[in-house]
Amino acid sequence: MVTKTNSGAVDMSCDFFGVKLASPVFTASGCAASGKELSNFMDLTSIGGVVTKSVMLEPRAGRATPRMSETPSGMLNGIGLQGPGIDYFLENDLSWLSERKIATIVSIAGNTVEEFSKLAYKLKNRPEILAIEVNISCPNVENRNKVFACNPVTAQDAVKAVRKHISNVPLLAKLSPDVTDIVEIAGSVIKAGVNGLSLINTLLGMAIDTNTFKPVLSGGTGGLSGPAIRPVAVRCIHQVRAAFSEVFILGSGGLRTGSDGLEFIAAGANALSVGTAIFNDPSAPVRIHNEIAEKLGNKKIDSLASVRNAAHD
Amino acid sequence: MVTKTNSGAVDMSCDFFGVKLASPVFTASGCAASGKELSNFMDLTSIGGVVTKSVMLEPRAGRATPRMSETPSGMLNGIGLQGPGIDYFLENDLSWLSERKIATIVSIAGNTVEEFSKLAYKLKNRPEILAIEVNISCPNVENRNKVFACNPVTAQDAVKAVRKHISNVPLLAKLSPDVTDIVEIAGSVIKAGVNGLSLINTLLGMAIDTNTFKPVLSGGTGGLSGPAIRPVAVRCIHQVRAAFSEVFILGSGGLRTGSDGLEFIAAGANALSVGTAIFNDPSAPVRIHNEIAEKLGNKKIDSLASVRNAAHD
Amino acid sequence: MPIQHESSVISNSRAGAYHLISLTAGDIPKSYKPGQFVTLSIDGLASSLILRRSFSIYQAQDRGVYGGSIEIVVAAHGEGTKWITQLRRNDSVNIVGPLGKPFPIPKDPVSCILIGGGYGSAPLFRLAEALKNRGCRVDFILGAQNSEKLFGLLEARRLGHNVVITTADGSAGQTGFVTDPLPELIEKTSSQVIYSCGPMPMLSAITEIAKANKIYSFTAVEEAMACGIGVCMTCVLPVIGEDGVTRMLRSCVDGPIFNGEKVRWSDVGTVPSETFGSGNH
Amino acid sequence: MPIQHESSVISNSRAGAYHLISLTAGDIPKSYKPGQFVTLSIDGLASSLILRRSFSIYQAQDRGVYGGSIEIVVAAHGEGTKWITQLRRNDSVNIVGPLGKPFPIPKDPVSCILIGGGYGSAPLFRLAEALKNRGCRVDFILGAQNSEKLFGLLEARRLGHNVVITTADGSAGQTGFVTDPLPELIEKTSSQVIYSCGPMPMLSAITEIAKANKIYSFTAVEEAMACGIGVCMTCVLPVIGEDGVTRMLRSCVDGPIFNGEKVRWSDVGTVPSETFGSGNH
Ligand SMILES: Cc1cc2nc3c(=O)[nH]c(=O)nc-3n(C[C@H](O)[C@H](O)[C@H](O)COP(=O)(O)OP(=O)(O)OC[C@H]3O[C@@H](n4cnc5c(N)ncnc54)[C@H](O)[C@@H]3O)c2cc1C
Ligand SMILES: Cc1cc2nc3c(=O)[nH]c(=O)nc-3n(C[C@H](O)[C@H](O)[C@H](O)COP(=O)(O)OP(=O)(O)OC[C@H]3O[C@@H](n4cnc5c(N)ncnc54)[C@H](O)[C@@H]3O)c2cc1C
Ligand SMILES: Cc1cc2nc3c(=O)[nH]c(=O)nc-3n(C[C@H](O)[C@H](O)[C@H](O)COP(=O)(O)O)c2cc1C
Ligand SMILES: Cc1cc2nc3c(=O)[nH]c(=O)nc-3n(C[C@H](O)[C@H](O)[C@H](O)COP(=O)(O)O)c2cc1C
Ligand code: FES
Ligand code: FES
Repeated sequence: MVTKTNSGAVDMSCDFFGVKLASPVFTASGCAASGKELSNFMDLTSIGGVVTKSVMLEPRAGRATPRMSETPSGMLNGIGLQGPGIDYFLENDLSWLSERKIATIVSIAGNTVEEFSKLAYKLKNRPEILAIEVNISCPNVENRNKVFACNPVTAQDAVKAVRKHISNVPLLAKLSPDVTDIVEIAGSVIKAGVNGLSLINTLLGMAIDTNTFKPVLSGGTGGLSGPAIRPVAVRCIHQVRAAFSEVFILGSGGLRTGSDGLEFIAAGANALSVGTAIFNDPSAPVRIHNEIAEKLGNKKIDSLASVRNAAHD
Repeated sequence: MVTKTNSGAVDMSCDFFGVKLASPVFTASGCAASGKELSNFMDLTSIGGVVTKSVMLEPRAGRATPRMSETPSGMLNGIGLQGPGIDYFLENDLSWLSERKIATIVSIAGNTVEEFSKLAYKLKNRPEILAIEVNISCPNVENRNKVFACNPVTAQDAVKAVRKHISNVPLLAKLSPDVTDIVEIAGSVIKAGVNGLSLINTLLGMAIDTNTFKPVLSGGTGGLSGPAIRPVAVRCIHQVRAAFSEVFILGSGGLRTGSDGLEFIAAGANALSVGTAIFNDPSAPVRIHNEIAEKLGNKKIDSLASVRNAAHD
Repeated sequence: MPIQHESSVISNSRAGAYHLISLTAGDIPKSYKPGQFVTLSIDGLASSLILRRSFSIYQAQDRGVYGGSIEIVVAAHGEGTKWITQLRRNDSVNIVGPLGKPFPIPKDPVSCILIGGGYGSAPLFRLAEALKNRGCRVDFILGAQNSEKLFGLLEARRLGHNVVITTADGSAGQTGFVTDPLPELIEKTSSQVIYSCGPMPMLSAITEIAKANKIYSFTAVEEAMACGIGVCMTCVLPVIGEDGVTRMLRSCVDGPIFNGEKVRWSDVGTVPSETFGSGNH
Repeated sequence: MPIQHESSVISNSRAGAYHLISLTAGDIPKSYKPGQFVTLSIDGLASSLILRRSFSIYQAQDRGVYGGSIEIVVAAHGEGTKWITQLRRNDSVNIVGPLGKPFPIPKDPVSCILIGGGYGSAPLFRLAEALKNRGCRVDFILGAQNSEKLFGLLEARRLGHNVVITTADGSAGQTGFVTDPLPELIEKTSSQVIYSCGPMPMLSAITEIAKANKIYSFTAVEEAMACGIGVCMTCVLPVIGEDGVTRMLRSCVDGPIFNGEKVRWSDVGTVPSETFGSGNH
């Protein structure tokens, strides 16, 4: 049976740029495809919504297998952004989501600034989109494949290219934790006009097969996710919130339980997105929502909002 | 009873700047104090040796408690470099180690470049020291408490200050993974004259107590260690080895099993240091040595050296 | 439609090199079809293994003393399966299923050969029943490294017209591989369809033989999976579509059963240059 | 000298709110003295809990059917102790001990009061035996939240001259805290030493009363520990040394037993400004 969220007496609502969502919990990009498969396990209209798999301009085959390696309390992935391309996505996936009134944040990824611009153009005047997440934690082919988000200038360029076309929909920039100073990167994309930040994407990692002594993943390195990285995510959210008291933060990174969710909210997150935990428990987003509501209820705290930023003083 | 390493038929020796060590496995700084306590559990002369807790110029009380928080497959620590200061260390701890012929890498940490220089001066002409590990992954009070290792210039300054006084003993610089480009930092300290690198120190993280909604650690943030960070360590070692084919690398970060050790060696490590795993298993360094030897023996590989850099091609 | 169920262990017994584990399964058996699989999560929060483990459904019963129940056959491989094989009666474990596409059943009562390598025989017995209900003749080839690793011999004998056994070390049946007796058996039985489950190289070799004999080969592949439900894209392999275009398909939802002829066996582990989305199609 | 031992569970039974767990312990009991503790590791590689858990040694037997063995009293608190309380006979668990400094035993046969809060009574019974061998009179105060959380009542009655019980909810003995009956008991017994184990605030309050009566207070503290063997520096608290200087001492090797008078209870969780190494001493 399909699980639903239950907030009990607690006000779990999330103010998403003026839209009042019943829950702060979203699925994380790349961990929920476009929602269809997960709808077998939970009512996606009862959670905050779905952040779709980062879509690119063209169809993309992704990397060769192995694409995955399990690590202690985490996993490495090197999917290589396999996907059908933006046109197919809009016609099929987005319409499937909007028909069902599932709040949708569309994640986009480009190989170049130009591609980000073209992707944004395709998303103009789409009232069914709740927000756009700009995944700048991907390689920039024009800059020695260095990740956009690892440099304040390239990060800004990618975001500006999107903002140029998108005026009436909130923009979130998704940042990489693999930087010396995430506050600097956050500042640069905020200047470039994003309305919010998604913190954090995966950490760059590697696993080596000790039978062959070669890297496990076909691409060599991969993105580390799961509970293992939670302390890094909490730290990044806390640092960025301390520097920017107003910016909207969609927190992700190792979120597995309601207690984890409360750590993120207290650190400064406005909303949450659940990734790897879905692989462990396909109904995790609903469970996490319910665990948060229950924990707050037990503490006689009547709204989640009252916990936000509590770790700052 | 005190455990000893057993290499079976495999040549597990490690060429440490011309010194032939019977084992590549060291204890990691801050996870073995100065060896005394661990000598209850293993014969420290049978492993590579001990990397002592980073010592500072003056005695240091460290941070208030809580100093520790367990995290999924890892832990956060904020000890604050509690220690007796260099003079006491040399008189008591170092002599205890040298009397027992335990190979010793002395780790030093300074608040300023000047302190690094003074520490180095105190370590001049100490033939009993195998090497000096310069822990530049600590806050630089002269530069807004930014970590020395997070900036190529400050990293270089700290290392130069030590090199100035130390000509006849190998220098290792211990780097932080919390940087955008660890290869750049590695290059800068190599230019500054270090003979090797210790990769990696802890990742900056945070945990929040969901009863009080305040950070668990008295210092707010802390260093994330343990198996959770292993994929990041393997990636850093692999990246640095790919860029510098000759530099000596002492690998650490989540090392728990012999198989983990082989990942590090194949990625490019010359030697290994075991930290958090010691808290889980006080005889871990010996166990890890033996597991590596057994795994190689089963594969009919006759020397560990032949596996080094195997993940590069 | 897949269901997530908090299951409890009914029994765990040894079967040669494997463990036969019976689990309460709620409504999972109701929609189960032969060839589908389930995933189990490993322990709770104290576990460092966050990914679920996949197992073919060997038996499924939609009502009984325990309500719905299933049986799986587990080989202790690494940490996860080690944990699973140590489960004891009444331990609880979270299961998701039935997952994946089932074996297609022919419309006509044609003869079929079912080939299992090691625990790969697990999903074939319920398939055999379905085929026999369709009036098909069923023959088995069961192969393994050694006799310990053969699973389901008696059941194969009960369900199959003939049962050929092969082991690599000769400890049971004829020495060799499942592909050795296959050509002759195809001829003898004039079978129209081969169903197989086991290691990739076995599936590939079987498919070659099927092609040579111009008959169908349906294979159950085993790719490493992170989610098992189609959302992560880790379990892909190159498969040729109706339109002749190669795509990287998810073995958890588009499979695990594939028409062997459509799988590009020699290219598994690569992205063939003309694959859809590779930039060269 | 501490020893690492691959132990197996002899038995695990309930005792009120706690689990009484008996473990093979090799030579650990040989050097054990009352007040020392052991650490257990949680599960194997599949575990995400990498730090060992600490437990006072309740009983230690240096020879028996199982060779050396120990008993610990475990309260299910979080994931780790939950795992420990679910251990079954013959399960194996890695233990390290005996750890820490024991309770000091007076040279003369003076009267002593032993105070345990909740499972804090666990280390006091072997201490009572040692004291009685020294000819000391022993009185007990056992306190807890409720009667379920009292441990060792019968044994206290067997070993103690008097046993006073207090519970916060009045479900057993007198309603209140262990400190309520203490002053009167000190007077009545003209005790010279108080030994206590339990929550920090209790140890602090007891020490205040001891001071007021000019008698000794030896306390067993409970600080979060990462290593338990003195190498990590996580378990420190501010303690005044012979030389009058405050130092951050490790409760795992310099403790867990401290002279209560020397512990700066109100400063626990801080680094007092004049502490050695704080830059201000
Ligand atoms: C559709 C399907 C059906 C299967 N049916 C059975 C069955 O009936 N009986 C049985 O014993 N085994 C079966 N397997 C294989 C089983 O899932 C793996 O042996 C198991 O996941 C290994 O986990 P581990 O922790 O023991 O090994 P580890 O090597 O520690 O696992 C590490 C990671 O790699 C993955 N992995 C490792 N080996 C395999 C593999 N062979 N296939 C897929 N993932 C793997 C694991 O899922 C985990 O994510 C099946 C696999 C699939 C995909
Ligand atoms: C010297 C000493 C003796 C002890 N004796 C006993 C005993 O006899 N019986 C008993 O039931 N408990 C005893 N404890 C407390 C016991 O160690 C903790 O309850 C246990 O570590 C909690 O682990 P957890 O995983 O259940 O809780 P979690 O909260 O999940 O543990 C998370 C982390 O915090 C640490 N931690 C949490 N609570 C405590 C605590 N109260 N003390 C120390 N570390 C803690 C854990 O070790 C772990 O590293 C003793 C502790 C110490 C230091
Ligand atoms: C298999 C997989 C695929 C992912 N794909 C994407 C993606 O396409 N775009 C993106 O922005 N993040 C992607 N991520 C990152 C997640 O959205 C999330 O930010 C990260 O995994 C940390 O959260 P988690 O620990 O909850 O998974 C992916 C993560 C995983 C595990
Ligand atoms: C409690 C603790 C204290 C540490 N103290 C130091 C230190 O003083 N100097 C240093 O260079 N690294 C220190 N480290 C980092 C370790 O040496 C090691 O680099 C890091 O923990 C990663 O390895 P691990 O996962 O094996 O622990 C400390 C780590 C821990 C857990
Ligand atoms: S395993 Fe996730 S898509 Fe197949
Ligand atoms: S717990 Fe590590 S020093 Fe005490």
